[in-house]
Amino acid sequence: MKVAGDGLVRPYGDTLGDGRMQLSFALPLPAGDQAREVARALLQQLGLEDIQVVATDDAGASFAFIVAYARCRQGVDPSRVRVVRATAPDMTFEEVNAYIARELGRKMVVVGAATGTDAHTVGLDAIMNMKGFAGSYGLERYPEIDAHNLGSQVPNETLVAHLVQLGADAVLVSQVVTQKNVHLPNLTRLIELLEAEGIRDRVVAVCGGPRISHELALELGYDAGFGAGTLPSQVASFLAREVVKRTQKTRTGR
Amino acid sequence: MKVAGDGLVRPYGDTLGDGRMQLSFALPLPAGDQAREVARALLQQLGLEDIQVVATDDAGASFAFIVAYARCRQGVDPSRVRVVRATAPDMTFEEVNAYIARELGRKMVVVGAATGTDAHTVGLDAIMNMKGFAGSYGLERYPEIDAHNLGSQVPNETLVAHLVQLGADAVLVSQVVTQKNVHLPNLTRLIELLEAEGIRDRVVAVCGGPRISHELALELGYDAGFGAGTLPSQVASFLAREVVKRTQKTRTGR
Amino acid sequence: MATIRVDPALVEEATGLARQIVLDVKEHIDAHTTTSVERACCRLLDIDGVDDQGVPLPNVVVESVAQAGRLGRGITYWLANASLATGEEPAQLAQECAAGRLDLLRLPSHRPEEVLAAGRRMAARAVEALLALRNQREELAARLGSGPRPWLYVIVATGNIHEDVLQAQAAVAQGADIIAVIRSTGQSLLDYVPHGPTTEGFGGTYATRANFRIMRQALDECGEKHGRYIRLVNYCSGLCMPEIAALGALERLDVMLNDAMYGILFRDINMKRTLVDQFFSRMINGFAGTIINTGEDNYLTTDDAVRAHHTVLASQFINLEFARLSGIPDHQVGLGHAFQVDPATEDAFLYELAMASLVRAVFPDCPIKFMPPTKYKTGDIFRAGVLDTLFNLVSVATGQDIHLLGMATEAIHTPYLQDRYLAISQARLVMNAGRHLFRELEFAAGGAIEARARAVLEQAVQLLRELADLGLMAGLEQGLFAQVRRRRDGGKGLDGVVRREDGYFNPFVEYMLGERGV
Amino acid sequence: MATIRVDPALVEEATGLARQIVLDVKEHIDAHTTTSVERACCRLLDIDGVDDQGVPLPNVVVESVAQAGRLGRGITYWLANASLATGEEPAQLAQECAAGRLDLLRLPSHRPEEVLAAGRRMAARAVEALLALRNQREELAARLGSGPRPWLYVIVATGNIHEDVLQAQAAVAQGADIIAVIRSTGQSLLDYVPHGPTTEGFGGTYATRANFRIMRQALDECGEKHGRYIRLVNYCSGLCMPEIAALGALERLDVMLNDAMYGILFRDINMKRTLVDQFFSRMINGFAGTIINTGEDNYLTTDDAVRAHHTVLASQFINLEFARLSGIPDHQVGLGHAFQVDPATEDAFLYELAMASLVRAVFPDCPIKFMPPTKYKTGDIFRAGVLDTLFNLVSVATGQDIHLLGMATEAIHTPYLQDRYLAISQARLVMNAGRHLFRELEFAAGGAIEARARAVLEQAVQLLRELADLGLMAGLEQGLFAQVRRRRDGGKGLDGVVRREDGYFNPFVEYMLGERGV
Ligand code: B12
Ligand code: B12
Ligand SMILES: Cc1ncc(COP(=O)(O)O)c(C=O)c1O
Ligand SMILES: Cc1ncc(COP(=O)(O)O)c(C=O)c1O
Repeated sequence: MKVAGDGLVRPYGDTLGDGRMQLSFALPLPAGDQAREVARALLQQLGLEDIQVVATDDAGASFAFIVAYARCRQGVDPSRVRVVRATAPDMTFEEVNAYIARELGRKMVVVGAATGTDAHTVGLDAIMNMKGFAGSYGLERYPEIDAHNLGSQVPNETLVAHLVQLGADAVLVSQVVTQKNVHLPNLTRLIELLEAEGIRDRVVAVCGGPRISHELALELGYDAGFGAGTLPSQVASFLAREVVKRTQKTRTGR
Repeated sequence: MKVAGDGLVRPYGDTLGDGRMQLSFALPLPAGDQAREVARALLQQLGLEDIQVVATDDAGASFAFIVAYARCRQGVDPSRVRVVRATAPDMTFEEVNAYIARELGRKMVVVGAATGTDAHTVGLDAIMNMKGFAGSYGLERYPEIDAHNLGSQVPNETLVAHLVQLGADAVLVSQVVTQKNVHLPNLTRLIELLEAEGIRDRVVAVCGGPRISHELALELGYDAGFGAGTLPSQVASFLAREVVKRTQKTRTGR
Repeated sequence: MATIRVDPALVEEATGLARQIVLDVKEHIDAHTTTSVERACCRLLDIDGVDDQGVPLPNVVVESVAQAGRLGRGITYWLANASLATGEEPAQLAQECAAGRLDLLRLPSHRPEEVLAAGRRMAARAVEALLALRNQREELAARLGSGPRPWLYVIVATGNIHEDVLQAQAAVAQGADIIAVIRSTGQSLLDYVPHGPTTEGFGGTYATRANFRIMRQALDECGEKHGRYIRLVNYCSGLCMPEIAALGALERLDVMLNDAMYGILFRDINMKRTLVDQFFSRMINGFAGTIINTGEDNYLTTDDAVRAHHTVLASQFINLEFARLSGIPDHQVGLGHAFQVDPATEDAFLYELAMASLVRAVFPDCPIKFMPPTKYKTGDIFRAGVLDTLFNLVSVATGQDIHLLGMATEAIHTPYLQDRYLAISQARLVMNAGRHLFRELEFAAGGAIEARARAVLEQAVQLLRELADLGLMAGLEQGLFAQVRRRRDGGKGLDGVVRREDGYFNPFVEYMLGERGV
Repeated sequence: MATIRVDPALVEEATGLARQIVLDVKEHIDAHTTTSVERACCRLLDIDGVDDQGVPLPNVVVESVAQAGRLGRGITYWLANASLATGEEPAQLAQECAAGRLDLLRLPSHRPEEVLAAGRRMAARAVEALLALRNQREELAARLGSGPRPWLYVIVATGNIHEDVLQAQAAVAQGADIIAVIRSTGQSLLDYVPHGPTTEGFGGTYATRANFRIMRQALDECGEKHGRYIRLVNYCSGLCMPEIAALGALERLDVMLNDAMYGILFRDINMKRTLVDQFFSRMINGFAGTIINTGEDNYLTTDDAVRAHHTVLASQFINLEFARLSGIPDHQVGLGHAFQVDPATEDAFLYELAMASLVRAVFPDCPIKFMPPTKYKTGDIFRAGVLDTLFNLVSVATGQDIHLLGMATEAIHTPYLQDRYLAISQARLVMNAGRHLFRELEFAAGGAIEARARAVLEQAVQLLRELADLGLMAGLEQGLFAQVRRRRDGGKGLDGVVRREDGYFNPFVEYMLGERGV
């Protein structure tokens, strides 16, 4: 890792610490000198320096499209940045199956769904289907996991009914549409229902999607959150460890 | 012009005042969770909100390439932004020639060059050659202008000698290469030589190039600066007015 | 010409098989109507507005008759009879029903011939209104011109129709030819059409008559200002398919998403309901001069394009035959496909050229709708721009007609104004630079591109053979399309399917299909 | 194949005319040497380092003999004689000269045959060293492989060789095959080669032997790590053309910008000086196995591409004949051209396909160097990305060999690390997606693309006819290339041209050109 003299990490253009950044945005002003200077003033307010407005295009209906380059003086001490990660190092396909067989002694029941009005199934399928994602097998492919994919637009109530009926160890919730934060109340609602049903402790609750972070998941009351590019093996490893921990705790009361 | 309630102009994503901006930069950190969180922290330091780091790509040699979207709360009051413009409204090709013939009574002598080590001629040619630029004729095409294009890599000293020998009314300096600010001392040097030669007041000094602004030109002691996309007609109008003003001042001593 | 050499015998066989598949379900279509078909008739008969609980009057009228088990006679019959009995027009009749002051079934029934004649008179007025709107479009398009093909198709989806108008105006100023207002998430599943202008929506703006009118008017002003006729698109897929088709026709919408199978496959709407609805909705669109668009792009979001191109072609043959059954001329059948081969595949660009050229060659008279890469885009908006440039080039190189612009921010958010500005200006640049490429390019005889096209056509014929044997409904039950299995009586909306009574009366079919009438 | 149908008779005529044009100046070349040719001999004879004023020893040695008016005998003669007289090797002799303790001309002159024999022995050692380096490259390239063509060529230009190394390593990790260290602004005009590693430069890094070595070593390590031989490029254009060619050969550089006319046209270097220098520098590059690159892309920056394409083709014919005169095999002659048609021109993409296919077809054995769009790029980096994607596609579709990557920030700054990352990853994506396009695409017989290619070839032949009539020097005086007029005795460096004495001795020509010797 290359940090400037003061130990802070800055953006890198073509020399260490030069802080070079590219920005673009539209302004509700006709393209021209004024739009260019308003863009410059805006970037100055962000504390940026050596600002070059390199494009002030006419984007139609008296809007200007701005492209700019600038230097960002600020730096970040990487050691003081909290990186919240969901999983310990992943176990392989074989290790997960061996771990479940050894520690749980029975199949791990996992139920997944895209809930509320969300009709996006490709993401959850990538985690649960046989084929999996980017060469990593989906949960259905794990002999020690009993995976149930309920598909899309599943109301929270229906999902909870399935969890009870199937005696689920874990629930996977996919939320892809995040416009107007439609996903937040929907995700929170499920946790409330699990608590009302008295099975919150018994079921490991995980949510995921391109705009879901582990931090957001924890805030919403989930045990973990997985974002874009997640591999099924990462999810399988986390679930196996979490479910085993839960069952041991209930068994030994610790 | 559409401004939010508080009269400030903000970037526009898909609703007035939503402040949406796109950023991209490289970080000297390997692509991964830490690079993503450092990028987020950096943007937070700029006062940006609702930060979405949408790409953390491996750019090779343990560099990460970041693309992000964020909301910029700051806004700018357009009326308080100083827009420095070089020219009053332009005169047409015919008006310039008529103005010079009427007010100056002789041809206006204009000498241009790309000075120092700068070998870029296309920009100055666009202003001075017959063909001109984007449909606007170059200065050579104006019957009332006697234009001399000295080409590129012309030392300041040689340029000044020509100005004296040709009795120039105006000098046009093109600077395109701006790496390591090589153009700043070179541009300033010409002004010093004009003063040393005692012809600074007699000669209207104009500089131009893709990264030259009117403000920078004034700072360096020029009478005007022209940036990317300049039309020859804008330059011809400015020169005609300035030269006439100068000759009247010298004539009437005012 | 970049027209690919295609075996005419295979095309003929595929067309025949598709025709047979469609005719197999014709019997089911002719034997049924649905709540949404009848609501569409209400719309055409000028029934609009909502009751005091906000329930649209077409729903009130149709529900009342459906609950009494008499919808099989056709709502137009009851309205015609009521009109004769009360002297009132359908609009007032609906108000009376809503107020509980009138029960269409409790009025004295006039002689059938009188009722049919009155029904035909009422229908004739709606039909003339549609013809007038159709002529108005043709005049406007002739006067203003329509810009070179492929036409640039852009979506707006802010949720607020007034903000949509602003962004649509900006898009037209930037060069867009067609504006699509994306519907709010899940509107497919609503069994009513929301009323009035709307300013709230998730991932889109509700399709309502008022929103249609607001946008159509704004685009007419834009068209005058920028000197070309701007077309407006909406989506009639879902439980209100015929009804939205009717509203679109009444407000002079130009293009309607109207796929015969999309609702079944991607929205789990019952197939019996969908097949009847699509017939009637397409009949209205055909008659109104509206270009329909079909949704084969969806097959390539849930399946790998290299493996699924033949399902797109097979589906296009079927969609075209269903359209012909509803009387739509080929030049109004905007068959859809998409640029969705995984860009990491070697020769991905050759696969795309082969498929786009094949679709162009097989359906020469149809205005083909080519849709952009989506699922392989990431947050790297610069890489997304490369995919869209390759897409733009294939589109102009293979003579496509309707070009849905790709957005660099596809994987991030619904488009910002600058996303559209860049998408439009870049598409215009590429298409101008490749203007006559379609005339100039050819593919090596017996080369890989030709071989790929032939293989896709052969596989499509194979799939159509299977479907013809099984029948469409059984084929859908076995998941032959998009690997999605749908049960015959499963999904939403079966309750809205009603067996036609012997005296079923729907004058719109007679007028709109004319002698081609079913 | 996207090979365009080209009239072989026209190609033959053009080649003949170019041959004649080159042979017309051969007499001038054979009658002269230059200070830089002789400095190159010093370099090959292992004279390196600088004196206490920092003047490079080759300059000290050559200046001393030139001022005495005896350079026409060839510096190798004087060094050989001095070696016989003192028993010292050229390197020491130079030190002595620099210290003022030795004057090469004041030593007893040995019998000519002895001097020539000694000179040949000294030269033989340098020639063997070059052959060893050439074999080393061939072994490395065979063992590591070179990646599929077109090779991705990337420039670094930070001014600091150590920072250049870091960015070059990143570029190789991203997928670059060829690294070019751009020279500092105006180095063409230096009549000496700066010494040692350099960390300051304007818009580029000084070309020095130490910088060559540092980067070559770094790229060898990269090559091992990433499993492909990485080629290193520099620029010998300018007043030190043969000398930098020699230094490049000694440090195993793989590609050298070495155009026969670039210095004259774009750096106003005297034509008599340039013609002699280019002959000797190309002889060294040819012998060392170095691929030369020619700079026809420059014609399209100062002139409109649609009007100037034929001047590019004519210049390529001439550059190839000059290269053949210097003994360079065709597969080492990297003829250059560029993607520079104004993108606002209708069918700009067709003009580009026509020109790229024409160059490919006319010079089948040459590794064609295709350069990116630059002058029509603006600050809109997204639009620039579109131009580069079209450029990348034409490159793979027409079978180009060396592909200089376009940068989205071309109009803004010298490339940042992320600019290169995006350029390389995007070029790899497009070229993989279009891998076999060259084999698959064809152009309509008699179509616009074919007609355009034929017109460009015919205009090129016409220009070559005029040049053959006028002679190259007169042609340059009349501004037949890049609309730039150059006087025969104008420009920089004429003072360095020296008439050869009868006894002119230069063993390198004998060794390197072998029996083809001039
Ligand atoms: C395919 C697609 C569709 C298809 C979906 C088909 C299907 N059966 O899934 C169709 C066409 C139906 C569709 C419809 C709509 N879509 Co859509 N669609 C997409 C598209 C192009 C690809 C999504 C995808 O498949 N990604 C590939 C998968 C593998 O990635 P992923 O979803 O991120 O999943 C990975 C991780 O997130 C994670 N993960 C995901 N879920 C979970 C769950 C758990 C538990 C775990 C552990 C991990 C995990 O693992 C996966 C593998 O790594 C995206 C754009 C894009 N390129 O992303 C838009 C997009 C998601 N859609 C969008 C929108 C707005 C819509 C519509 C609302 C449009 C409309 N108004 O009609 C409708 C909504 C329908 C509905 N009711 O939800 C927007 C969302 C914007 C936002 N920020 O909210 C996007 C981003 C497009 C855009 N730019 O506008 N869409
Ligand atoms: C063509 C070109 C060249 C050609 C020049 C040929 C020639 N005879 O001009 C060649 C190949 C020789 C060249 C060489 C180099 N170039 Co160069 N070149 C360019 C390129 C591609 C186009 C410039 C151009 O012609 N623009 C078109 C004209 C019309 O626009 P313009 O210059 O902005 O001029 C307009 C306005 O600025 C204004 N204007 C300009 N001058 C003046 C003067 C006056 C008085 C007025 C009123 C107005 C005015 O009016 C014009 C019309 O509107 C640019 C990249 C780009 N796309 O901009 C790089 C670029 C300018 N070059 C660059 C570099 C680094 C170099 C080299 C140093 C590379 C090297 N190390 O060898 C050398 C330098 C040579 C030297 N000694 O100067 C960089 C500069 C970076 C920087 N910020 O400093 C650029 C931006 C490329 C890059 N991204 O690296 N280059
Ligand atoms: C034919 C068709 N109808 C409708 C839609 C989308 O509408 P909804 O999300 O409301 O189903 C699509 C896909 O975007 C489609 O392809
Ligand atoms: C053949 C050739 N030599 C050299 C150069 C650049 O080197 P310089 O700027 O030092 O002349 C170029 C252009 O970039 C070129 O095309």
